[in-house]
Amino acid sequence: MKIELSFPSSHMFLGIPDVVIQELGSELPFTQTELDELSTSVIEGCTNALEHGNKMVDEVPVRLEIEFDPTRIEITIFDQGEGFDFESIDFSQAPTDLMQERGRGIYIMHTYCDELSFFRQNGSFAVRMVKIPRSRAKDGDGGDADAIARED
Amino acid sequence: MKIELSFPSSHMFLGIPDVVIQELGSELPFTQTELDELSTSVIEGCTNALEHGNKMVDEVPVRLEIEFDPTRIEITIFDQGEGFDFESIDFSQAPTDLMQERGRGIYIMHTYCDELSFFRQNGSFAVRMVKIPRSRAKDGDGGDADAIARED
Amino acid sequence: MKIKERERDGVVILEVSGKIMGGPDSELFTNTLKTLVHQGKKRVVVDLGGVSWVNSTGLGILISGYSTLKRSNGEMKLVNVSDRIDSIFMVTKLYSVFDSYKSEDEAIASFAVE
Amino acid sequence: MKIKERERDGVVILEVSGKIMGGPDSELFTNTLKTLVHQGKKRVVVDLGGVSWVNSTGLGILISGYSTLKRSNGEMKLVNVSDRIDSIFMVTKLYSVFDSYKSEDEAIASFAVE
Ligand SMILES: Nc1ncnc2c1ncn2[C@@H]1O[C@H](COP(=O)(O)OP(=O)(O)O)[C@@H](O)[C@H]1O
Ligand SMILES: Nc1ncnc2c1ncn2[C@@H]1O[C@H](COP(=O)(O)OP(=O)(O)O)[C@@H](O)[C@H]1O
Repeated sequence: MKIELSFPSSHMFLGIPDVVIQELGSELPFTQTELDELSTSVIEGCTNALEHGNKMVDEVPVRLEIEFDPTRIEITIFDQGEGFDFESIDFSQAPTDLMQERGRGIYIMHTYCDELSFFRQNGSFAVRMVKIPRSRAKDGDGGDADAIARED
Repeated sequence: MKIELSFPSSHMFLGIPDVVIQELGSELPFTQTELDELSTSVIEGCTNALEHGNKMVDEVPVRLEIEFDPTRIEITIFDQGEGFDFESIDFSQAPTDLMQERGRGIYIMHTYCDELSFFRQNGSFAVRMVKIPRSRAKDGDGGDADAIARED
Repeated sequence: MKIKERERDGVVILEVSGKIMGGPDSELFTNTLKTLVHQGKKRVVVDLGGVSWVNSTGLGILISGYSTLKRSNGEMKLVNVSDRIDSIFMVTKLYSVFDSYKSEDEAIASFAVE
Repeated sequence: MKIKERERDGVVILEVSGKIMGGPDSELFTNTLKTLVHQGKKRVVVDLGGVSWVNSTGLGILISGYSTLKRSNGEMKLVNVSDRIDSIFMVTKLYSVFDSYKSEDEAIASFAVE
Protein backbone atom coordinates (compact mmCIF):
# COMPACT_ATOMS: atom_id res chain seq x y z
CA MET A 1 0.00 0.00 0.00
CA LYS A 2 1.12 3.53 -0.70
CA ILE A 3 0.80 7.06 0.62
CA GLU A 4 2.12 10.06 -1.30
CA LEU A 5 2.85 13.48 0.12
CA SER A 6 4.38 16.68 -1.20
CA PHE A 7 4.98 20.02 0.49
CA PRO A 8 6.79 23.33 -0.20
CA SER A 9 10.54 23.60 0.48
CA SER A 10 10.39 25.47 3.76
CA HIS A 11 11.39 24.31 7.25
CA MET A 12 7.92 25.33 8.37
CA PHE A 13 6.46 22.14 6.91
CA LEU A 14 8.91 19.59 8.33
CA GLY A 15 6.36 18.69 11.00
CA ILE A 16 4.06 17.24 8.34
CA PRO A 17 6.07 14.13 7.35
CA ASP A 18 6.62 13.55 11.08
CA VAL A 19 2.91 13.40 11.94
CA VAL A 20 2.09 11.31 8.86
CA ILE A 21 4.64 8.67 9.84
CA GLN A 22 3.61 8.69 13.49
CA GLU A 23 -0.06 8.28 12.50
CA LEU A 24 0.61 5.60 9.87
CA GLY A 25 2.92 3.74 12.23
CA SER A 26 0.27 3.66 14.95
CA GLU A 27 -1.71 1.37 12.61
CA LEU A 28 1.27 -0.91 11.94
CA PRO A 29 3.26 -3.19 14.28
CA PHE A 30 6.06 -0.71 15.07
CA THR A 31 7.15 0.35 18.56
CA GLN A 32 7.23 4.05 19.46
CA THR A 33 11.05 3.93 19.45
CA GLU A 34 11.08 2.49 15.93
CA LEU A 35 8.64 5.12 14.72
CA ASP A 36 10.69 7.91 16.29
CA GLU A 37 13.82 6.57 14.58
CA LEU A 38 12.10 6.41 11.19
CA SER A 39 10.44 9.77 11.66
CA THR A 40 13.71 11.45 12.65
CA SER A 41 15.38 9.89 9.60
CA VAL A 42 12.65 11.13 7.29
CA ILE A 43 12.94 14.63 8.74
CA GLU A 44 16.72 14.48 8.05
CA GLY A 45 16.07 13.38 4.47
CA CYS A 46 13.46 16.11 3.96
CA THR A 47 15.73 18.74 5.53
CA ASN A 48 18.47 17.83 3.03
CA ALA A 49 15.97 17.76 0.15
CA LEU A 50 14.68 21.25 0.87
CA GLU A 51 18.04 22.79 1.87
CA HIS A 52 20.58 21.18 -0.47
CA GLY A 53 18.29 19.85 -3.24
CA ASN A 54 15.58 22.48 -3.65
CA LYS A 55 17.70 25.32 -2.21
CA MET A 56 14.81 26.57 -0.10
CA VAL A 57 12.70 27.61 -3.09
CA ASP A 58 9.14 27.43 -1.70
CA GLU A 59 7.53 26.61 -5.03
CA VAL A 60 9.67 23.51 -5.55
CA PRO A 61 8.06 20.66 -3.63
CA VAL A 62 9.68 17.95 -1.53
CA ARG A 63 7.90 14.75 -2.54
CA LEU A 64 7.53 11.56 -0.46
CA GLU A 65 6.44 8.07 -1.49
CA ILE A 66 5.62 5.90 1.49
CA GLU A 67 5.17 2.22 0.69
CA PHE A 68 4.27 -0.14 3.49
CA ASP A 69 2.83 -3.38 4.72
CA PRO A 70 2.91 -4.88 8.21
CA THR A 71 6.52 -6.04 7.71
CA ARG A 72 8.18 -2.80 6.56
CA ILE A 73 7.88 0.89 5.78
CA GLU A 74 9.87 2.13 2.78
CA ILE A 75 10.09 5.86 2.21
CA THR A 76 11.57 7.64 -0.80
CA ILE A 77 12.16 11.39 -0.67
CA PHE A 78 12.56 13.26 -3.98
CA ASP A 79 14.01 16.71 -4.57
CA GLN A 80 14.68 18.62 -7.80
CA GLY A 81 18.41 19.15 -7.24
CA GLU A 82 21.65 17.73 -8.65
CA GLY A 83 22.30 15.41 -5.75
CA PHE A 84 25.83 14.84 -4.49
CA ASP A 85 28.70 12.40 -4.76
CA PHE A 86 27.21 9.87 -2.35
CA GLU A 87 29.37 6.96 -3.54
CA SER A 88 32.45 8.55 -2.01
CA ILE A 89 30.99 9.10 1.47
CA ASP A 90 31.27 6.76 4.42
CA PHE A 91 27.81 7.08 6.00
CA SER A 92 28.77 5.06 9.03
CA GLN A 93 30.89 7.82 10.58
CA ALA A 94 29.61 10.66 12.74
CA PRO A 95 31.71 13.85 12.85
CA THR A 96 34.62 13.13 15.22
CA ASP A 97 34.71 16.79 16.23
CA LEU A 98 31.69 16.75 18.52
CA MET A 99 31.47 20.55 18.45
CA GLN A 100 30.96 20.59 14.69
CA GLU A 101 27.53 22.10 14.06
CA ARG A 102 26.51 20.21 10.90
CA GLY A 103 27.11 17.02 8.95
CA ARG A 104 25.16 14.50 11.05
CA GLY A 105 22.06 14.02 8.89
CA ILE A 106 23.13 11.11 6.72
CA TYR A 107 24.87 9.40 9.63
CA ILE A 108 21.62 9.56 11.66
CA MET A 109 19.57 8.12 8.77
CA HIS A 110 22.15 5.37 8.27
CA THR A 111 22.15 4.48 11.97
CA TYR A 112 18.38 4.52 12.46
CA CYS A 113 17.27 2.76 9.26
CA ASP A 114 17.62 -0.84 8.10
CA GLU A 115 18.44 0.23 4.54
CA LEU A 116 19.53 3.55 3.09
CA SER A 117 20.23 4.35 -0.55
CA PHE A 118 20.52 7.35 -2.88
CA PHE A 119 19.69 7.48 -6.57
CA ARG A 120 18.74 9.76 -9.46
CA GLN A 121 15.47 9.33 -11.37
CA ASN A 122 13.86 11.46 -14.12
CA GLY A 123 15.71 14.61 -13.17
CA SER A 124 15.06 14.16 -9.48
CA PHE A 125 17.47 13.19 -6.73
CA ALA A 126 16.17 10.67 -4.20
CA VAL A 127 17.01 9.07 -0.88
CA ARG A 128 15.24 5.84 0.07
CA MET A 129 15.07 4.46 3.59
CA VAL A 130 13.57 1.23 4.90
CA LYS A 131 12.51 0.45 8.47
CA ILE A 132 11.59 -3.06 9.59
CA PRO A 133 9.88 -3.64 12.94
CA ARG A 134 11.94 -5.83 15.31
CA SER A 135 8.85 -7.65 16.54
CA ARG A 136 5.51 -7.81 14.81
CA ALA A 137 3.74 -8.06 18.16
CA LYS A 138 3.31 -4.46 19.24
CA ASP A 139 3.57 -3.82 22.97
CA GLY A 140 0.30 -2.90 24.61
CA ASP A 141 -2.14 -1.94 21.87
CA GLY A 142 -1.77 -4.21 18.89
CA GLY A 143 -5.45 -3.97 17.93
CA ASP A 144 -5.19 -2.16 14.64
CA ALA A 145 -1.85 -3.74 13.90
CA ASP A 146 -3.58 -7.10 14.07
CA ALA A 147 -6.31 -5.88 11.78
CA ILE A 148 -3.85 -5.02 9.03
CA ALA A 149 -1.70 -8.09 9.70
CA ARG A 150 -4.68 -10.29 8.90
CA GLU A 151 -5.07 -8.73 5.49
CA ASP A 152 -2.16 -10.39 3.77
CA MET B 1 1.33 27.32 -1.20
CA LYS B 2 0.29 23.75 -1.69
CA ILE B 3 0.44 20.36 -0.01
CA GLU B 4 -0.67 17.19 -1.77
CA LEU B 5 -1.58 13.92 -0.14
CA SER B 6 -2.97 10.60 -1.32
CA PHE B 7 -3.77 7.42 0.62
CA PRO B 8 -5.51 4.07 0.04
CA SER B 9 -9.31 3.83 0.33
CA SER B 10 -9.52 2.28 3.77
CA HIS B 11 -10.90 3.75 7.01
CA MET B 12 -7.56 2.86 8.59
CA PHE B 13 -5.94 5.91 6.99
CA LEU B 14 -8.52 8.56 7.90
CA GLY B 15 -6.27 9.73 10.73
CA ILE B 16 -3.69 10.94 8.21
CA PRO B 17 -5.57 13.92 6.73
CA ASP B 18 -6.52 14.85 10.31
CA VAL B 19 -2.93 15.09 11.55
CA VAL B 20 -1.77 16.89 8.40
CA ILE B 21 -4.39 19.61 8.84
CA GLN B 22 -3.75 19.93 12.57
CA GLU B 23 0.00 20.26 11.95
CA LEU B 24 -0.36 22.67 9.03
CA GLY B 25 -2.91 24.75 10.94
CA SER B 26 -0.58 25.09 13.91
CA GLU B 27 1.66 27.16 11.60
CA LEU B 28 -1.22 29.35 10.40
CA PRO B 29 -3.42 31.84 12.28
CA PHE B 30 -6.31 29.42 12.99
CA THR B 31 -7.79 28.71 16.42
CA GLN B 32 -7.99 25.11 17.65
CA THR B 33 -11.78 25.20 17.22
CA GLU B 34 -11.43 26.30 13.59
CA LEU B 35 -8.88 23.58 12.91
CA ASP B 36 -11.11 20.95 14.50
CA GLU B 37 -14.03 22.09 12.33
CA LEU B 38 -11.94 21.95 9.16
CA SER B 39 -10.37 18.66 10.12
CA THR B 40 -13.73 17.05 10.90
CA SER B 41 -15.05 18.32 7.54
CA VAL B 42 -12.09 16.87 5.68
CA ILE B 43 -12.56 13.53 7.41
CA GLU B 44 -16.24 13.60 6.30
CA GLY B 45 -15.20 14.35 2.73
CA CYS B 46 -12.56 11.62 2.76
CA THR B 47 -15.00 9.13 4.32
CA ASN B 48 -17.45 9.78 1.46
CA ALA B 49 -14.64 9.60 -1.11
CA LEU B 50 -13.47 6.19 0.06
CA GLU B 51 -16.91 4.73 0.82
CA HIS B 52 -19.17 6.10 -1.94
CA GLY B 53 -16.59 7.18 -4.54
CA ASN B 54 -13.86 4.55 -4.41
CA LYS B 55 -16.14 1.84 -2.97
CA MET B 56 -13.51 0.77 -0.42
CA VAL B 57 -11.08 -0.49 -3.06
CA ASP B 58 -7.69 -0.15 -1.31
CA GLU B 59 -5.74 0.35 -4.51
CA VAL B 60 -7.78 3.37 -5.56
CA PRO B 61 -6.38 6.39 -3.74
CA VAL B 62 -8.21 9.27 -2.10
CA ARG B 63 -6.32 12.38 -3.20
CA LEU B 64 -6.15 15.76 -1.40
CA GLU B 65 -4.94 19.13 -2.62
CA ILE B 66 -4.44 21.58 0.22
CA GLU B 67 -3.87 25.18 -0.87
CA PHE B 68 -3.28 27.78 1.78
CA ASP B 69 -1.95 31.13 2.85
CA PRO B 70 -2.41 32.94 6.17
CA THR B 71 -5.94 34.05 5.16
CA ARG B 72 -7.48 30.70 4.14
CA ILE B 73 -7.12 26.96 3.75
CA GLU B 74 -8.77 25.43 0.68
CA ILE B 75 -8.96 21.66 0.45
CA THR B 76 -10.10 19.59 -2.53
CA ILE B 77 -10.73 15.87 -2.11
CA PHE B 78 -10.77 13.71 -5.25
CA ASP B 79 -12.17 10.21 -5.68
CA GLN B 80 -12.50 8.01 -8.78
CA GLY B 81 -16.27 7.50 -8.59
CA GLU B 82 -19.31 8.78 -10.48
CA GLY B 83 -20.26 11.36 -7.87
CA PHE B 84 -23.93 12.03 -7.08
CA ASP B 85 -26.71 14.45 -7.88
CA PHE B 86 -25.48 17.20 -5.56
CA GLU B 87 -27.49 19.97 -7.24
CA SER B 88 -30.73 18.52 -5.92
CA ILE B 89 -29.67 18.29 -2.28
CA ASP B 90 -30.25 20.91 0.40
CA PHE B 91 -26.99 20.74 2.36
CA SER B 92 -28.26 23.05 5.08
CA GLN B 93 -30.56 20.45 6.64
CA ALA B 94 -29.54 17.81 9.17
CA PRO B 95 -31.68 14.65 9.35
CA THR B 96 -34.80 15.57 11.30
CA ASP B 97 -35.00 12.02 12.64
CA LEU B 98 -32.27 12.29 15.24
CA MET B 99 -32.07 8.49 15.55
CA GLN B 100 -31.14 8.08 11.87
CA GLU B 101 -27.67 6.55 11.79
CA ARG B 102 -26.30 8.13 8.59
CA GLY B 103 -26.68 11.13 6.28
CA ARG B 104 -24.97 13.85 8.33
CA GLY B 105 -21.62 14.12 6.51
CA ILE B 106 -22.43 16.82 3.96
CA TYR B 107 -24.47 18.76 6.50
CA ILE B 108 -21.47 18.83 8.88
CA MET B 109 -19.10 20.00 6.10
CA HIS B 110 -21.59 22.67 5.06
CA THR B 111 -22.00 23.90 8.64
CA TYR B 112 -18.31 23.92 9.55
CA CYS B 113 -16.85 25.38 6.34
CA ASP B 114 -17.05 28.85 4.82
CA GLU B 115 -17.48 27.46 1.31
CA LEU B 116 -18.43 24.00 0.05
CA SER B 117 -18.73 22.86 -3.55
CA PHE B 118 -18.77 19.67 -5.60
CA PHE B 119 -17.53 19.19 -9.14
CA ARG B 120 -16.29 16.66 -11.70
CA GLN B 121 -12.82 16.92 -13.26
CA ASN B 122 -10.92 14.56 -15.60
CA GLY B 123 -12.90 11.50 -14.58
CA SER B 124 -12.66 12.30 -10.88
CA PHE B 125 -15.34 13.51 -8.52
CA ALA B 126 -14.32 16.25 -6.11
CA VAL B 127 -15.51 18.15 -3.07
CA ARG B 128 -13.85 21.46 -2.24
CA MET B 129 -14.04 23.17 1.13
CA VAL B 130 -12.68 26.51 2.29
CA LYS B 131 -12.01 27.63 5.84
CA ILE B 132 -11.20 31.23 6.74
CA PRO B 133 -9.86 32.13 10.18
CA ARG B 134 -12.16 34.52 12.07
CA SER B 135 -9.24 36.46 13.44
CA ARG B 136 -5.71 36.48 12.10
CA ALA B 137 -4.31 37.03 15.59
CA LYS B 138 -3.99 33.57 17.06
CA ASP B 139 -4.68 33.24 20.76
CA GLY B 140 -1.64 32.49 22.87
CA ASP B 141 1.08 31.29 20.53
CA GLY B 142 1.09 33.32 17.33
CA GLY B 143 4.85 32.96 16.79
CA ASP B 144 4.91 30.84 13.67
CA ALA B 145 1.68 32.34 12.44
CA ASP B 146 3.42 35.71 12.52
CA ALA B 147 6.37 34.29 10.67
CA ILE B 148 4.24 33.16 7.76
CA ALA B 149 2.03 36.25 7.90
CA ARG B 150 5.09 38.42 7.28
CA GLU B 151 5.87 36.56 4.06
CA ASP B 152 3.19 38.11 1.93
CA MET C 1 -11.48 2.27 18.14
CA LYS C 2 -10.58 0.28 21.20
CA ILE C 3 -12.87 -0.59 24.11
CA LYS C 4 -11.85 -1.41 27.68
CA GLU C 5 -14.64 -2.70 29.89
CA ARG C 6 -14.95 -2.51 33.67
CA GLU C 7 -17.70 -2.29 36.28
CA ARG C 8 -18.41 0.09 39.17
CA ASP C 9 -21.44 0.16 41.47
CA GLY C 10 -23.41 -2.05 39.10
CA VAL C 11 -22.69 0.19 36.14
CA VAL C 12 -20.57 -0.91 33.18
CA ILE C 13 -17.90 1.60 32.13
CA LEU C 14 -16.70 1.34 28.52
CA GLU C 15 -13.46 3.27 28.05
CA VAL C 16 -13.26 4.00 24.36
CA SER C 17 -10.04 5.21 22.74
CA GLY C 18 -8.78 5.98 19.24
CA LYS C 19 -11.16 7.10 16.50
CA ILE C 20 -14.87 6.31 16.17
CA MET C 21 -15.31 6.18 12.42
CA GLY C 22 -17.21 3.30 10.94
CA GLY C 23 -15.64 0.38 9.16
CA PRO C 24 -14.86 -2.37 11.67
CA ASP C 25 -15.78 -0.05 14.57
CA SER C 26 -19.53 -0.38 13.95
CA GLU C 27 -19.69 -4.07 14.75
CA LEU C 28 -17.28 -3.87 17.67
CA PHE C 29 -19.36 -1.29 19.54
CA THR C 30 -22.78 -2.77 18.71
CA ASN C 31 -21.67 -6.30 19.58
CA THR C 32 -20.20 -5.12 22.89
CA LEU C 33 -23.52 -3.52 23.83
CA LYS C 34 -25.58 -6.49 22.65
CA THR C 35 -23.49 -8.81 24.79
CA LEU C 36 -23.98 -6.55 27.81
CA VAL C 37 -27.77 -6.48 27.29
CA HIS C 38 -27.73 -10.25 26.94
CA GLN C 39 -25.95 -10.46 30.31
CA GLY C 40 -28.60 -8.20 31.82
CA LYS C 41 -26.18 -5.27 32.16
CA LYS C 42 -28.17 -2.30 30.98
CA ARG C 43 -26.60 0.67 32.72
CA VAL C 44 -23.65 1.74 30.64
CA VAL C 45 -21.32 4.73 30.84
CA VAL C 46 -19.26 5.33 27.69
CA ASP C 47 -16.05 7.22 28.51
CA LEU C 48 -14.92 9.15 25.41
CA GLY C 49 -11.84 10.66 27.10
CA GLY C 50 -9.40 8.72 24.92
CA VAL C 51 -11.17 9.41 21.63
CA SER C 52 -9.30 11.71 19.25
CA TRP C 53 -12.24 12.23 16.90
CA VAL C 54 -15.65 10.99 15.79
CA ASN C 55 -16.95 11.33 12.22
CA SER C 56 -20.60 11.18 11.13
CA THR C 57 -20.39 7.41 10.69
CA GLY C 58 -19.09 7.31 14.27
CA LEU C 59 -22.12 9.30 15.39
CA GLY C 60 -24.22 6.54 13.81
CA ILE C 61 -22.35 3.98 15.88
CA LEU C 62 -23.10 5.88 19.09
CA ILE C 63 -26.76 6.25 18.07
CA SER C 64 -27.01 2.54 17.33
CA GLY C 65 -25.55 1.70 20.75
CA TYR C 66 -27.91 4.13 22.42
CA SER C 67 -30.88 2.51 20.63
CA THR C 68 -29.77 -1.01 21.48
CA LEU C 69 -29.83 -0.17 25.19
CA LYS C 70 -33.04 1.90 24.99
CA ARG C 71 -34.92 -0.98 23.33
CA SER C 72 -34.07 -3.19 26.32
CA ASN C 73 -34.98 -0.50 28.85
CA GLY C 74 -31.32 0.18 29.46
CA GLU C 75 -29.49 3.47 29.31
CA MET C 76 -26.25 4.86 27.87
CA LYS C 77 -24.56 7.92 29.36
CA LEU C 78 -21.48 9.68 28.05
CA VAL C 79 -18.55 11.09 29.98
CA ASN C 80 -15.37 13.06 29.09
CA VAL C 81 -16.70 14.47 25.83
CA SER C 82 -13.97 16.67 24.28
CA ASP C 83 -14.70 20.13 22.84
CA ARG C 84 -14.26 18.72 19.36
CA ILE C 85 -16.89 15.99 19.88
CA ASP C 86 -19.19 18.31 21.82
CA SER C 87 -19.20 20.68 18.85
CA ILE C 88 -20.41 17.87 16.55
CA PHE C 89 -23.18 16.99 19.03
CA MET C 90 -24.29 20.65 18.96
CA VAL C 91 -24.22 20.97 15.20
CA THR C 92 -26.20 17.74 14.68
CA LYS C 93 -28.51 18.42 17.65
CA LEU C 94 -27.53 15.04 19.11
CA TYR C 95 -26.85 16.73 22.46
CA SER C 96 -30.60 16.40 22.95
CA VAL C 97 -30.33 12.61 22.57
CA PHE C 98 -27.14 11.85 24.50
CA ASP C 99 -26.89 12.46 28.26
CA SER C 100 -23.36 13.62 28.86
CA TYR C 101 -21.63 14.19 32.20
CA LYS C 102 -18.43 15.85 33.34
CA SER C 103 -17.20 12.99 35.52
CA GLU C 104 -17.68 9.28 35.90
CA ASP C 105 -19.02 9.87 39.42
CA GLU C 106 -21.77 12.17 38.13
CA ALA C 107 -22.67 9.76 35.35
CA ILE C 108 -22.97 6.85 37.78
CA ALA C 109 -24.93 8.94 40.28
CA SER C 110 -27.40 9.88 37.53
CA PHE C 111 -28.60 6.27 37.31
CA ALA C 112 -29.46 6.21 41.03
CA VAL C 113 -31.87 9.15 40.97
CA GLU C 114 -34.02 7.80 38.15
CA MET D 1 10.76 26.84 18.17
CA LYS D 2 9.54 29.14 20.92
CA ILE D 3 11.49 30.26 23.96
CA LYS D 4 10.10 31.42 27.29
CA GLU D 5 12.64 32.91 29.66
CA ARG D 6 12.54 33.10 33.45
CA GLU D 7 14.98 33.15 36.35
CA ARG D 8 15.34 31.06 39.52
CA ASP D 9 18.11 31.24 42.14
CA GLY D 10 20.35 33.22 39.79
CA VAL D 11 19.93 30.69 37.00
CA VAL D 12 18.15 31.48 33.73
CA ILE D 13 15.60 28.88 32.63
CA LEU D 14 14.80 28.78 28.92
CA GLU D 15 11.62 26.80 28.29
CA VAL D 16 11.85 25.72 24.67
CA SER D 17 8.82 24.35 22.83
CA GLY D 18 7.93 23.23 19.31
CA LYS D 19 10.60 21.86 16.98
CA ILE D 20 14.32 22.66 16.98
CA MET D 21 15.17 22.44 13.32
CA GLY D 22 17.25 25.19 11.79
CA GLY D 23 15.91 27.92 9.57
CA PRO D 24 14.84 30.89 11.71
CA ASP D 25 15.45 28.84 14.90
CA SER D 26 19.24 29.13 14.67
CA GLU D 27 19.30 32.88 15.12
CA LEU D 28 16.60 32.94 17.77
CA PHE D 29 18.45 30.57 20.10
CA THR D 30 21.95 31.98 19.51
CA ASN D 31 20.75 35.57 19.91
CA THR D 32 18.93 34.72 23.13
CA LEU D 33 22.11 33.22 24.59
CA LYS D 34 24.30 36.09 23.37
CA THR D 35 21.98 38.59 25.03
CA LEU D 36 22.14 36.62 28.27
CA VAL D 37 25.97 36.52 28.19
CA HIS D 38 25.98 40.25 27.48
CA GLN D 39 23.84 40.77 30.61
CA GLY D 40 26.31 38.68 32.60
CA LYS D 41 23.83 35.78 32.93
CA LYS D 42 25.96 32.73 32.26
CA ARG D 43 24.18 29.93 34.09
CA VAL D 44 21.46 28.63 31.81
CA VAL D 45 19.12 25.65 32.04
CA VAL D 46 17.42 24.74 28.75
CA ASP D 47 14.13 22.92 29.40
CA LEU D 48 13.34 20.70 26.40
CA GLY D 49 10.09 19.35 27.88
CA GLY D 50 7.91 21.05 25.26
CA VAL D 51 10.03 20.05 22.28
CA SER D 52 8.42 17.54 19.93
CA TRP D 53 11.61 16.82 17.97
CA VAL D 54 15.12 17.96 17.13
CA ASN D 55 16.81 17.30 13.78
CA SER D 56 20.54 17.37 13.07
CA THR D 57 20.40 21.08 12.27
CA GLY D 58 18.71 21.52 15.65
CA LEU D 59 21.60 19.65 17.28
CA GLY D 60 23.86 22.26 15.69
CA ILE D 61 21.77 25.00 17.29
CA LEU D 62 22.16 23.42 20.72
CA ILE D 63 25.93 22.98 20.16
CA SER D 64 26.25 26.61 19.09
CA GLY D 65 24.43 27.75 22.23
CA TYR D 66 26.61 25.51 24.36
CA SER D 67 29.75 26.96 22.77
CA THR D 68 28.56 30.56 23.16
CA LEU D 69 28.22 30.07 26.91
CA LYS D 70 31.41 28.02 27.26
CA ARG D 71 33.47 30.74 25.55
CA SER D 72 32.32 33.21 28.20
CA ASN D 73 32.94 30.77 31.05
CA GLY D 74 29.23 30.13 31.33
CA GLU D 75 27.40 26.81 31.30
CA MET D 76 24.35 25.28 29.65
CA LYS D 77 22.48 22.37 31.24
CA LEU D 78 19.55 20.47 29.77
CA VAL D 79 16.43 19.23 31.49
CA ASN D 80 13.36 17.17 30.45
CA VAL D 81 15.03 15.45 27.51
CA SER D 82 12.50 13.10 25.87
CA ASP D 83 13.36 9.53 24.85
CA ARG D 84 13.31 10.60 21.22
CA ILE D 85 15.87 13.38 21.77
CA ASP D 86 17.94 11.28 24.16
CA SER D 87 18.27 8.64 21.46
CA ILE D 88 19.74 11.23 19.05
CA PHE D 89 22.21 12.35 21.72
CA MET D 90 23.31 8.72 22.12
CA VAL D 91 23.66 8.03 18.41
CA THR D 92 25.69 11.21 17.82
CA LYS D 93 27.67 10.85 21.08
CA LEU D 94 26.54 14.33 22.09
CA TYR D 95 25.47 12.96 25.49
CA SER D 96 29.17 13.36 26.36
CA VAL D 97 28.94 17.10 25.59
CA PHE D 98 25.57 18.02 27.08
CA ASP D 99 24.89 17.75 30.82
CA SER D 100 21.32 16.65 31.14
CA TYR D 101 19.23 16.38 34.33
CA LYS D 102 15.91 14.82 35.24
CA SER D 103 14.46 17.87 36.98
CA GLU D 104 14.92 21.61 37.08
CA ASP D 105 15.87 21.36 40.76
CA GLU D 106 18.72 18.96 40.00
CA ALA D 107 19.94 21.10 37.12
CA ILE D 108 19.98 24.22 39.28
CA ALA D 109 21.64 22.40 42.16
CA SER D 110 24.40 21.20 39.80
CA PHE D 111 25.62 24.79 39.38
CA ALA D 112 26.05 25.22 43.15
CA VAL D 113 28.44 22.31 43.61
CA GLU D 114 30.88 23.46 40.94
N1 LIG E 1 19.35 15.84 -1.19
C1 LIG E 1 20.61 16.32 -1.30
N2 LIG E 1 20.98 17.06 -2.37
C2 LIG E 1 22.25 17.53 -2.49
N3 LIG E 1 23.20 17.32 -1.57
C3 LIG E 1 22.89 16.60 -0.47
C4 LIG E 1 21.60 16.05 -0.28
N4 LIG E 1 21.61 15.37 0.89
C5 LIG E 1 22.83 15.49 1.39
N5 LIG E 1 23.64 16.22 0.58
C6 LIG E 1 25.06 16.56 0.79
O1 LIG E 1 25.59 15.72 1.80
C7 LIG E 1 26.14 16.51 2.85
C8 LIG E 1 25.98 15.81 4.20
O2 LIG E 1 24.61 15.78 4.57
P1 LIG E 1 24.19 15.63 6.09
O3 LIG E 1 24.93 14.49 6.67
O4 LIG E 1 22.70 15.55 6.13
O5 LIG E 1 24.72 16.93 6.80
P2 LIG E 1 24.34 18.48 6.61
O6 LIG E 1 23.07 18.55 5.83
O7 LIG E 1 24.20 18.99 8.01
O8 LIG E 1 25.51 19.08 5.89
C9 LIG E 1 25.44 17.85 2.75
O9 LIG E 1 26.19 18.91 3.30
C10 LIG E 1 25.26 17.99 1.25
O10 LIG E 1 26.44 18.48 0.66
N1 LIG F 1 -17.82 11.33 -3.00
C1 LIG F 1 -19.06 10.86 -3.20
N2 LIG F 1 -19.32 10.02 -4.23
C2 LIG F 1 -20.56 9.53 -4.44
N3 LIG F 1 -21.62 9.82 -3.66
C3 LIG F 1 -21.43 10.65 -2.61
C4 LIG F 1 -20.16 11.21 -2.33
N4 LIG F 1 -20.29 12.01 -1.25
C5 LIG F 1 -21.59 11.93 -0.89
N5 LIG F 1 -22.29 11.11 -1.68
C6 LIG F 1 -23.73 10.79 -1.62
O1 LIG F 1 -24.37 11.73 -0.74
C7 LIG F 1 -25.04 11.04 0.30
C8 LIG F 1 -25.01 11.86 1.59
O2 LIG F 1 -23.68 11.92 2.11
P1 LIG F 1 -23.44 12.23 3.65
O3 LIG F 1 -24.24 13.42 4.04
O4 LIG F 1 -21.98 12.31 3.86
O5 LIG F 1 -24.06 10.99 4.42
P2 LIG F 1 -23.68 9.45 4.41
O6 LIG F 1 -22.33 9.30 3.79
O7 LIG F 1 -23.70 9.07 5.85
O8 LIG F 1 -24.78 8.77 3.63
C9 LIG F 1 -24.33 9.70 0.41
O9 LIG F 1 -25.14 8.70 0.97
C10 LIG F 1 -23.98 9.42 -1.04
O10 LIG F 1 -25.09 8.87 -1.72
